[in-house]
Amino acid sequence: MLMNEKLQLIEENLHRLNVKLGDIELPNPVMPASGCCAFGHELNNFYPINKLGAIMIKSTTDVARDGNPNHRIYETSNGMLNSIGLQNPGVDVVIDEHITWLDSIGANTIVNLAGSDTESYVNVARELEARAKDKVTAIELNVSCPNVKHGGIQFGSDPQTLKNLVNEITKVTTIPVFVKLSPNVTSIKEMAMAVDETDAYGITMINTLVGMAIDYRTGKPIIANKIAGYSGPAIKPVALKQIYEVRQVTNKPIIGMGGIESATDIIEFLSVGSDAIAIGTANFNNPTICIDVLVDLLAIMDEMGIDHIDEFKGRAHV
Amino acid sequence: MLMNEKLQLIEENLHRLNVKLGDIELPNPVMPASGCCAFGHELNNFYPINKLGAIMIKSTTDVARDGNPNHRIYETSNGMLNSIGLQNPGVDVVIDEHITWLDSIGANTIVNLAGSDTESYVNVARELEARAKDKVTAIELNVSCPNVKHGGIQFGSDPQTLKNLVNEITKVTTIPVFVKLSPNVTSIKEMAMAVDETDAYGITMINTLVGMAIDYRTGKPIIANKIAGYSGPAIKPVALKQIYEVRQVTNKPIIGMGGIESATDIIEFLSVGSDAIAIGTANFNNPTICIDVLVDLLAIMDEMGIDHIDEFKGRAHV
Amino acid sequence: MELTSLKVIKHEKIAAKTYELVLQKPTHICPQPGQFAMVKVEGKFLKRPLSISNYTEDTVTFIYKVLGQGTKLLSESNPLDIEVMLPLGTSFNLETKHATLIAGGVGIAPMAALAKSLHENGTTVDVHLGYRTAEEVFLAEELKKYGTVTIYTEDGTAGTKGYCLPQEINSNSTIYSCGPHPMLNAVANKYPNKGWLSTEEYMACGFGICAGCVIKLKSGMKKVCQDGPVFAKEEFEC
Amino acid sequence: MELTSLKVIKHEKIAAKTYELVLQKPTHICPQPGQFAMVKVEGKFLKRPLSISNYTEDTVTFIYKVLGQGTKLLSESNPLDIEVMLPLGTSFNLETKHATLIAGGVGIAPMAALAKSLHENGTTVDVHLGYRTAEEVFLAEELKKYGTVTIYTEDGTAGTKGYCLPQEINSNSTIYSCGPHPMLNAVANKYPNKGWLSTEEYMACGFGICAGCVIKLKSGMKKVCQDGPVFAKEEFEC
Ligand SMILES: Cc1cc2nc3c(=O)[nH]c(=O)nc-3n(C[C@H](O)[C@H](O)[C@H](O)COP(=O)(O)OP(=O)(O)OC[C@H]3O[C@@H](n4cnc5c(N)ncnc54)[C@H](O)[C@@H]3O)c2cc1C
Ligand SMILES: Cc1cc2nc3c(=O)[nH]c(=O)nc-3n(C[C@H](O)[C@H](O)[C@H](O)COP(=O)(O)OP(=O)(O)OC[C@H]3O[C@@H](n4cnc5c(N)ncnc54)[C@H](O)[C@@H]3O)c2cc1C
Ligand SMILES: Cc1cc2nc3c(=O)[nH]c(=O)nc-3n(C[C@H](O)[C@H](O)[C@H](O)COP(=O)(O)O)c2cc1C
Ligand SMILES: Cc1cc2nc3c(=O)[nH]c(=O)nc-3n(C[C@H](O)[C@H](O)[C@H](O)COP(=O)(O)O)c2cc1C
Ligand code: FES
Ligand code: FES
Repeated sequence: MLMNEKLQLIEENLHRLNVKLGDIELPNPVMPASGCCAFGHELNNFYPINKLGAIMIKSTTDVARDGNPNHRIYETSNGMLNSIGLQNPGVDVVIDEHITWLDSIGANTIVNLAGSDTESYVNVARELEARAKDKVTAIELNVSCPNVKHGGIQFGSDPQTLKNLVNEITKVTTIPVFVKLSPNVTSIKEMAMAVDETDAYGITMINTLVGMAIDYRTGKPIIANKIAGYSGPAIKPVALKQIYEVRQVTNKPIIGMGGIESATDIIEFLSVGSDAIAIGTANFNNPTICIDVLVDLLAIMDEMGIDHIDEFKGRAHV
Repeated sequence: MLMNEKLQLIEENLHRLNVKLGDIELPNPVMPASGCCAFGHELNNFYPINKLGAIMIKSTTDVARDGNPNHRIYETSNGMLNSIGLQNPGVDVVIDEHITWLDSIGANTIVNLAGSDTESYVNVARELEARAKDKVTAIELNVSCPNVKHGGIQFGSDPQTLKNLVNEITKVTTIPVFVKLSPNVTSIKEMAMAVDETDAYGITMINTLVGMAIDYRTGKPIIANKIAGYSGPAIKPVALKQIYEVRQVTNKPIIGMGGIESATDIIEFLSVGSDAIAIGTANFNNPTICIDVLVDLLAIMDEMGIDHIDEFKGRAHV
Repeated sequence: MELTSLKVIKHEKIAAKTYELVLQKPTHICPQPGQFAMVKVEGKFLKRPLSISNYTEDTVTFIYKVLGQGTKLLSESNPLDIEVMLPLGTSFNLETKHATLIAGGVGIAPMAALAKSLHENGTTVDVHLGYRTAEEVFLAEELKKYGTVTIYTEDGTAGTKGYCLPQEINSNSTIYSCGPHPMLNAVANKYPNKGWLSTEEYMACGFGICAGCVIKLKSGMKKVCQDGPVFAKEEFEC
Repeated sequence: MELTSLKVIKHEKIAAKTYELVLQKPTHICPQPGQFAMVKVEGKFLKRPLSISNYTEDTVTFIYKVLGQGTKLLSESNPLDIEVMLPLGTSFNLETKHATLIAGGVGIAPMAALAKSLHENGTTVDVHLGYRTAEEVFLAEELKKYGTVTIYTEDGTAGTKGYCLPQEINSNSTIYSCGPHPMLNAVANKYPNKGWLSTEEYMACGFGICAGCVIKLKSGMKKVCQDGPVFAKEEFEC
């Protein structure tokens, strides 16, 4: 099936795929996950990214970051490790070069926001509010990026710290804020309940697990940062379980992710309580995965006699 | 290579494979993990299990347990989910029928001990102390079995609770106690430090991650218990990372496990700080895996010019 | 019981969604009717349990239906060798003068070796086979060599319309049944006869070490792979 | 740049641990010397980056060395089709009258298309090839068609003993180099000439979306898959 045929099929079935996250309306539930689509330019060479539900761009910080030394990535059995280290050109460049372009082509942009202290987070939010609020669909607060030394993880691993950070952000921006939960906690429910008590608009989950790879010959870690984020199909069972639990404690919209590779994966994520889904690692092996799974999803819906994807939502809980 | 040839090769190279866990001496570093070898009778049909480093028998509770309804297991990409629910005949039968037999054939037996409250744990330890202390190499305290409703997990997820439990156990038995850590915590280091402050003899890790599988057609969880333990190659990166971190905070012996399938996996686990290793899920696909990896390990040692496995230990930390 | 890689002699479709897989086996491996094997499917983590449908001195035959990903992968592949662990589990007790075989769907597979063996022992054999629809019919012709064969289809496209539950059974006939759980329960409770039922459960190891396949029967928790798959009929009666 | 499944025309060993893989390609895919592809290896999660060693109107050739699990798997398999993403990355700038090619190990692979193209442009080509040992020598004969070829081996079993670093180079010759990082750094700093170096890094996507392949060069952090693999020589000078 040619790409334009795929796009047309999706176009004709948007009434079966459209998603409402509170007041936010998306044409379909699929978006590439942050850090797995850069700022969209590359994927746009394969298909028009304004056809996506949305695009979650790379974590953006107040000032430019070089990120970590290499090796930054490594393969595992059915997944991968990464320790990129939040490399990004800083919020100003992101707005001028990327968000402006994404807006001009009509893409729904979700800006992933990262920092190493509350202030640096707030700076980015302020900047977005001041210069890009009409160009941005939502903010995704990365409180869990596990691969930055002295940073990230602690915000997402203590309920009170998390709550404080979210409150500081929602104070300075009118852009809907989604909090991206880290799976590497004792109780994901506690974290979700903390977010539920804030003005956060919704939740995205899960970020990467944390793992390590060793070169058996030298006995040394392969990733320069030693410890890295673990993603891909291998983490899917963990993602499904945590979204299932979080859905039990909040009614806020959830954008689910973690190892999604296929249309049946999407149905599983909707079943445990996701309202929309994101695809990360799978983009690396197939640049058109986000379009391909929508085509497959429609085929399965026809076969199962499902009119609208909403019929899949939350079935694991009834 | 025939089994008896494999066994002979191992026999001739025990001086390169032998392990000292404090005062506990094992002929080699490989043992089948708890719940993945029942009580040893089945594996003993494939090879003499007294040739193993040791055998970690199924979790034992004070009274017999039926365990969970089915489905109890399901496949994932490169791993599996299980929710057996600590099915076991109770400590008395375990001693009379299994430990006694294991002792009679000269196997090094590590008894995995489980319970739902401190008392039920202590009862098993008392019983073992009273009736089997000379027949048991060590106790493995399962404080983390994530697949038993209202039980298991909380002991291993709070440092103080964990410490209290361990102290109660070490009070009533002279058998060396290994504490089996759960990976499903915010800080594995905190848990290891808590154990380090007790009279526990050592640490075994990791127990299963927690995951879920959904039937996309019905949208319902496939495992009867809904939530299940996640094991196999998919969890290896997490195990390596957590053992690496725990080795930084304790000098107690560590028996490492989590997705081990090959001799190179064993070398990786030794490199991050394990003193011996256990193989769980891989026994299901290959009943002789514990012997096969020893043969492969010797071949790699020859190729690398390694005299003794101790040379692999802790290389990731230097 | 051993884990070994066997040469594929034949692998072909024999009915709708249904495939026959014949492997060459060493003569020292001697299965009994009702036993099963764990069959490796390349690309899948766990092996798949499949009944040994039939066997000769140097072959073993499986008949499988495409149900999910693993059986689909297997049906689409043409491996030269397949890793299998076999023979596993309990077998049917053959001591009886008169046998009534009641099998449905893929539960029909093990009836081949069973009917043959009973027939060789001089037992009178009546076979009742249930299918969803006509194009899924398999083994029916071959089984006529060993006794009477009655076919049932849910949609009536072949034989008697309805479920595979004969009206009455010779009171001193021994029942041998294999099929989905609801069918086994129906068989267990509809007829007073003694008999042997073969059941299914998800399996990780197939030889007793994981406790994944345990089901609750009258006499307690049983491992389908080790205490079963063939159990005495009473175990299912309520 | 596209992801496509190409027919395998040839897949054979051409030197110790070294294999040649020739795929049939549609004519609309037009690689340039120095570009690479991401090659799928069945059973491995990520694709493997391999330089396009050579190409014709309707074929593309890779030469790979067995290094780890993926290349081992590939060398042991005989697929009919292979999924590849290509062409990827930057190519060598061919504008020069005199070219000195310095390549080591698998870095020699892309020299085939490069030498050919330079030769066709009327450029004078001197090729210096470094191998570990004689039995790993490949492409040397073919490259003689395009210019002078000097061989180096670390153990002296063929050509000059030692590393592949020519004593001196014609001052107005452009350097083209591909090989391990240490070699590139040596080349970058030993000769004053301008030139183009092709480098390596672990890759997940191969087309710029993961930032996994980024290395620090003089002008900053660069994606090897997108800003490279071919960079201007100054970028490596210190
Ligand atoms: C003792 C025994 C004998 C069997 N004999 C036959 C036979 O002769 N012919 C035949 O076609 N089928 C037989 N089955 C059923 C067969 O094992 C399943 O159809 C098969 O495992 C489905 O695998 P899948 O990958 O296609 O399905 P998936 O749903 O993709 O499999 C996912 C997981 O669930 C397990 N699973 C799914 N359904 C079943 C099931 N019904 N029983 C056991 N495990 C299941 C799979 O083994 C796998 O581990 C038998 C099962 C058992 C326990
Ligand atoms: C742009 C580019 C062009 C290349 N061209 C060639 C070529 O023409 N011929 C050739 O033989 N090799 C080439 N390489 C190197 C080749 O990619 C590696 O040898 C190969 O990926 C090793 O895979 P493996 O599975 O055998 O090793 P493993 O160590 O098992 O691989 C594990 C992971 O590490 C990655 N990896 C390991 N070593 C390297 C490496 N040196 N470079 C990049 N990734 C690595 C693998 O891709 C994989 O993701 C090239 C690399 C790059 C970046
Ligand atoms: C290479 C790579 C880079 C990533 N970078 C980010 C990031 O910058 N910010 C973030 O919040 N998540 C980041 N992630 C996490 C993904 O957005 C996603 O949450 C995770 O990978 C799970 O989804 P997946 O299994 O589909 O990849 C990154 C993941 C990968 C693989
Ligand atoms: C089927 C199954 C049953 C298990 N039962 C137990 C148990 O009873 N007690 C326990 O401490 N761990 C149990 N485990 C966990 C294993 O001992 C081991 O810690 C874990 O599976 C990781 O190792 P692996 O990836 O090699 O299987 C079980 C694992 C599996 C797969
Ligand atoms: S399948 Fe493992 S015990 Fe039955
Ligand atoms: S490999 Fe993904 S950006 Fe280069």
